[in-house]
Amino acid sequence: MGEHGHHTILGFDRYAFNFWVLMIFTAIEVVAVALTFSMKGTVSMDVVVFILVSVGIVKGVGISAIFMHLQGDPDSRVLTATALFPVFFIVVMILFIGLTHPGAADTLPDWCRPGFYS
Amino acid sequence: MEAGGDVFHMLFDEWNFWSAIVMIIVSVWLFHHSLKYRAKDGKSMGESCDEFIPGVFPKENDNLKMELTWTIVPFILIVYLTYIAWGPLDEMWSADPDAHEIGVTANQWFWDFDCMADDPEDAETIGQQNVAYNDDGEVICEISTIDVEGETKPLLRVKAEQSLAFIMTSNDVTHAPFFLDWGIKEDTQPGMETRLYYTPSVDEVGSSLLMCTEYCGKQHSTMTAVVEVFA
Amino acid sequence: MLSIHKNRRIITIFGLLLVALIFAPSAQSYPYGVSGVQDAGCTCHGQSLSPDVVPELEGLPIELEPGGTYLLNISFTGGPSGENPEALALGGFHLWTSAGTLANVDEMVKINPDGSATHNGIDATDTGQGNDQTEWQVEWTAPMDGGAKFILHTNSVNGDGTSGGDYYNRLNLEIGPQPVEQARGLVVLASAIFLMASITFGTTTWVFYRRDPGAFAWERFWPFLSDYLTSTDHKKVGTLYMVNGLFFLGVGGIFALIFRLQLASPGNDFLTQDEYNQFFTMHGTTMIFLAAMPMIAGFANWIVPLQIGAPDLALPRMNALAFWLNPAAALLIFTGIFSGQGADTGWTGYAPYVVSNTAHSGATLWVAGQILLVASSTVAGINFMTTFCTMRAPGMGWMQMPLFSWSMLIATLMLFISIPAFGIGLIQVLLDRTIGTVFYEVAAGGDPLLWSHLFWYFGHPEVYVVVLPAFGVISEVLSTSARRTIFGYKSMVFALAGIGILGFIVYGHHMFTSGMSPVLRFVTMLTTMLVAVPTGIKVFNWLQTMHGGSLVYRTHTLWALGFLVTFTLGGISGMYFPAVAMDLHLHETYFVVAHFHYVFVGGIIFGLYSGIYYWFPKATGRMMNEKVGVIHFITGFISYNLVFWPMHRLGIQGMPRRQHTYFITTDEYFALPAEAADWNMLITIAAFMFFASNLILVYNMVSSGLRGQKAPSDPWGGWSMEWMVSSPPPTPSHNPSDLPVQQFAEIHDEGEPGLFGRMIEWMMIPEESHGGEEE
Amino acid sequence: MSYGHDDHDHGHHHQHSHWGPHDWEFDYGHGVIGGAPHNSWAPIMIALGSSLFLLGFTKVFTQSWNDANNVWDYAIHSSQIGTLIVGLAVMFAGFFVWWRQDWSFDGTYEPKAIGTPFQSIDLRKVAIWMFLMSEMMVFSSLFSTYIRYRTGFDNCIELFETTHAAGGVIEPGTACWLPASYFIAEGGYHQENANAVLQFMPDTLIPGAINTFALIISSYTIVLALKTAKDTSLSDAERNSKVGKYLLTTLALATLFLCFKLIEWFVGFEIGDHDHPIFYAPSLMEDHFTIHASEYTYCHLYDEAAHACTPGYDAIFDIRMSASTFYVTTGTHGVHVFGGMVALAYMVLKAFRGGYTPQNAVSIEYFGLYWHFVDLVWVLVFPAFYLY
Repeated sequence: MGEHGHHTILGFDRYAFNFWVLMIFTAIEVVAVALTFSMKGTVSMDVVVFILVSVGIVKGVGISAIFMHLQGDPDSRVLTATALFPVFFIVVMILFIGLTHPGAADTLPDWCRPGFYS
Repeated sequence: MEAGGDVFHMLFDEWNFWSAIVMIIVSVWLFHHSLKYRAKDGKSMGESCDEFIPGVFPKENDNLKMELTWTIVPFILIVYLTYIAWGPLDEMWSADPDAHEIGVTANQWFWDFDCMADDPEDAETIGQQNVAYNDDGEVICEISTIDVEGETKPLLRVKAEQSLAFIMTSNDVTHAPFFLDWGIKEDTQPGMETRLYYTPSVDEVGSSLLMCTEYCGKQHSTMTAVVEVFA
Repeated sequence: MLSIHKNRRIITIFGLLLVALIFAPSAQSYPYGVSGVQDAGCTCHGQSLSPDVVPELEGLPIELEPGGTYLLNISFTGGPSGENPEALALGGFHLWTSAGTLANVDEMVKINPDGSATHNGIDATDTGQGNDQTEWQVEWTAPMDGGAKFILHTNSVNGDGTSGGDYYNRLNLEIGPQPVEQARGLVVLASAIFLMASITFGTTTWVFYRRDPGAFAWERFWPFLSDYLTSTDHKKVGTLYMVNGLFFLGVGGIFALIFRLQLASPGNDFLTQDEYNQFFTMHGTTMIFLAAMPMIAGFANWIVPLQIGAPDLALPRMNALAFWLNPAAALLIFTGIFSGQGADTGWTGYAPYVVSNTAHSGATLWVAGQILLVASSTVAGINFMTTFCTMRAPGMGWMQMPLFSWSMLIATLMLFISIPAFGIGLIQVLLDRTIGTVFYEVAAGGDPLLWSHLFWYFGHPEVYVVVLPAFGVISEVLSTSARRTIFGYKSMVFALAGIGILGFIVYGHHMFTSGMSPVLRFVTMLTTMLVAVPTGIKVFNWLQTMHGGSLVYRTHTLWALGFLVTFTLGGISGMYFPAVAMDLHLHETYFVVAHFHYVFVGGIIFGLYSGIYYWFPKATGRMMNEKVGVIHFITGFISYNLVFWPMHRLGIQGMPRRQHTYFITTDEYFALPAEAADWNMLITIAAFMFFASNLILVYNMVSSGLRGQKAPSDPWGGWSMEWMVSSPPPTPSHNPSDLPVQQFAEIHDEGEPGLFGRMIEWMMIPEESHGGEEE
Repeated sequence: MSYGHDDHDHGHHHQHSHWGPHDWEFDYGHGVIGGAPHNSWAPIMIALGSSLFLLGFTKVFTQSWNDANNVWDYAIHSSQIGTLIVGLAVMFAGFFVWWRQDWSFDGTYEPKAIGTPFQSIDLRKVAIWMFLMSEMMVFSSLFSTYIRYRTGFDNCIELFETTHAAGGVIEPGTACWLPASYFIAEGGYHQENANAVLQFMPDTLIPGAINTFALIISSYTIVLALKTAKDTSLSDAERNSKVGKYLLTTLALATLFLCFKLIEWFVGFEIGDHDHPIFYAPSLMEDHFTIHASEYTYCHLYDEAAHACTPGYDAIFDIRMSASTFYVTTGTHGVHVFGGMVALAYMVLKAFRGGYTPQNAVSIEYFGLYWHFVDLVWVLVFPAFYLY
């Protein structure tokens, strides 16, 4: 796919650019977590979780869009559709299996009960 | 005595009625079409048959109005049935605060009931004998043994009109007590507590066999007990 | 032709493997099993039985008094015991009795969980622990009725702390009236499966012989066989799948017949509880995974490339790999069944029983076998999805694909998305049972509901995967027999897609009583109610297809109409479960068994039989015998309904499923009404009739395959592309250099695509020009 | 039982060797070349091999029930390794046959999609994407298990703090969740003697970080291998060697990843002498973070001087669940990396033999898609298991 034209981002070669983005973000991730644990108690875990999640999403989009040719190729649109197809089933699985551990909810919320309306 | 509680029979009759209607419609439609549109001599083509040529996608044969009707009408029936089925959920799943709690512990291949007497000194804990009283001294729950086909099995006697809350757990694998006459069952999961709320009515007086209805190994079928409702 | 030079290399490879296998120490076979060692049950130290060890059992009366207790002295003389003065142990014993109960009088004897008695020596070097003496005492209470059989093993030990140089002997004793010797369930099963295997092999050889008897020679048999073993042609792999599927349908049927004998009357003891548990587990696993899915894969392999105008499947060798993983998995799933230790966990294999010590040891390999089936389904899924997406004939757009191919597409998609969840659940159970992870170990906080969720996330889409191809067959058969296009092609496709999506969010209805979180019970109750609507649309469309047509009555038409009746009944009885209040009564009763047999057998098996009669001429070039077919339909339909309709009634009366016996009402307690015993007897008899009626199909396939009259390329006047090629189709099915182009009976000009159409267009059609916009 | 006449002697007319050419180049005569069946022993060998392997696996790890204290005795019966080795041998022989038949494929007949919407996309690229969809479901099942258990359990550290603060006594053996990040990101209780150059980061986190960087670099080298394979301006010899070298670096990085992971699990890193090491990252086994750790002594406050846990600040927890989910999820990812390594070994051989011309470069892209997916999974697994 030696296409011309759009294989550079901000002037750099898109793969090299993506590579360095990934390296830098991984370093951020590791350093953030290491700092949090070594300075116990100063940074709350939610900040770390937020960093991890956002960095994870950026790296994920980077890899799939550029490295896996899901963007900028003639066939990338239909392959993106194929790649995103299982997302519905993954969301159902995470909701139905991941977030319903036994202690999670042991009674039906009131608005689900017929008594609530009569 | 009859298997299944009144809630079950109310819903069951409703479902039977609508199932009969749907089945009649389908059967009449099926037999009428399969007999009326029979090929007389096996070769003749009916007036509105389609000419099939291999490799040629045939003419369209659909009618939007009909297809919409047999999408919407069953949907309405389903919504109606869901509404009816939604009714009993309330009393099935709501904890009645002053219900008397009965502990049900399932083990590999025997049941272990516990009347959880309100104040301990009332409960004579001699062997299996375990009794609980309500405020005005009447016995509301009593455990003893009974002989089922040559083996001694636990007998749980509960008082009619007394609202009960079964607190169920298991010591090893999943089991499930099936109260045949009341038409209810719930799994006893190890490491978890599941609950069943029921108030036996007066006309459910009598004793019925309690069977294990979640596969639990070798003697799954002989893991029985007897539940007796007394006036 | 495989030259001898290559033959030798293959023979050496397999010879080497066999030798390696022999040297690899084989699994220690458990004492009880087909060989009848069950009664003795002692893995004595010494390997060799020697006559000079004389075991004795005194204290048994001449005249047995029912219920009496007797003090028995067990002793032995002879053998190496006692010769070496500073012996660590002198001997041991194992006493098993067929009736009554053994009890120990001193701590020199211990009673095992299965009721037999042994010396209390923990291990050989233990002194003063019951294995450093040569006589023991044990108390036996006689049963209330009938006599008893004793088997005593005594072991004379030279006390050197090792198991070498010890000898044992065995003594059989009988007292009182002996029950008539029954054929043991396992022996019946072993002979039945051996019979099935020899019939299949015999038929294959006979078919090879009958093809051209003149040229019959054993050397040509190996090339004929090896052509199938190594074939990657979608037609040959399809035939392999069908043979595999029908064989295991027979084996699954045999399991059912044997435990139906057990359930024929209450309190029956033809099968022990262990054997019954193994048989219903193996019946479920075999029927779904080794019979129904391979038969559907057989149809898919045969018909899909022909229907969509492809020369073969996208990845031919992956196709063969997907097939061969099935028999490889069957090997593992069935291990242990003959040693009496097969999996006894139910086909759903609920945790924590499947990882508990009370489950049989065969369950580990049963789980490992199913992991291979997951691999096979994933590989097949990749293959078929690629074929559907990329290899449709030119001009055949998505909305021009025949409905059987559409149903296979949605079925493969559902299977392919849901089966990894099952695979991960199985791997977790396999690791729990082998290396000791604790996914389902309750003591370590393992959650049994996780297995139910993972299993049924796969389980419910799985039952749709199995039934959708039958829908596809019925759409094809009814449309061709009634000589009318299928009514509402577009709504049929959208109904299939609807089932595909809804199938994933309804699985909670299997777990209404399992303590799952109530929110999920409520959500899945609503979605399960909804799932009936798309299936209803399909049934009404089938019925309307026959309107104005001229129905040609062939066997496949009869089976299709039979399907419409039984599947509709099954679908309606299924609607009783979403109402949670009713499900609390009906769950795990025979009403559930009745429902899914109406949908499985009445739906899938009838649909596949209709498909066999419909496509047999295309696959083999021979017409099937219609008269034998009608007999098969009539006997099959009647006996099928006799077997499964009464189960509804038993279910409402509360007969639990998966139970070795059932209880009839007595005056102390209310249980099943007396009529339940008669219904069960009827079900057993009808089950034997239904099994016999299926053999008519086997006869019909084998005989008309060889002597049926020649079949034209389009015997029934169908329109889809498989009727364009000759029957049997050439290899490759459609010539890759000039693939058939899809024609259209009426060209309806597609207007300007609406918003939805434009979005699909934007996504689906690759942009031609490369100068795409700069990002 | 196909009853058609035994179609013409199934010999291959001009086929030069039994092992090739590739499936899709089957000559039906009179110039028609196309994809068609071509008998191969590979499928049946791989299937039987995997069946024997699983039989062997269960025999090696047969466990026995210990009646006395009601627990499984896990044992490794190494004497039973025979069937497992035979199974692996047969499976590998099957793969060998499979690739031997693919060896001579030079891209002349790369099948393209016919029907919309995948018009003219390489057919095997669609196959790889279907495979990745299935893999997505595999890893989302593992993640669902992880999320379900992690939200279901209470964290050991918080449990200790709350009960300790309330003066309660923790009953030994309570099941709670001690995340792997306690051992890796926090360096466990003996964090003080880890005098890493970076001071703020415990030594134990460094191998994990290096692994992540290794995978990202290997993703990049695969992309470069693909670019050079497609680069028509290079001479054949030069291109073969460059593509070969890039693939070799990817293989090396993948091996590094697996070695670091296994060392991190079982062996541990130690540079310098034992009592004051320059770099000391004990293995997870050494820290007793194992799937059998039902009695893990957790030490909340480590008394450096006495080289022991300050009395009253330790408790006995059952942390087997966090260990099980950690080892199985990272193990499954490890198996996928190993699978990639096996395929890479084949591709390196083929690259140096000149197999990847610009016309056949697309098969590197297929492997690249799989490899980037494995890297993408690590992008999610690494923070979830190592850092949080």
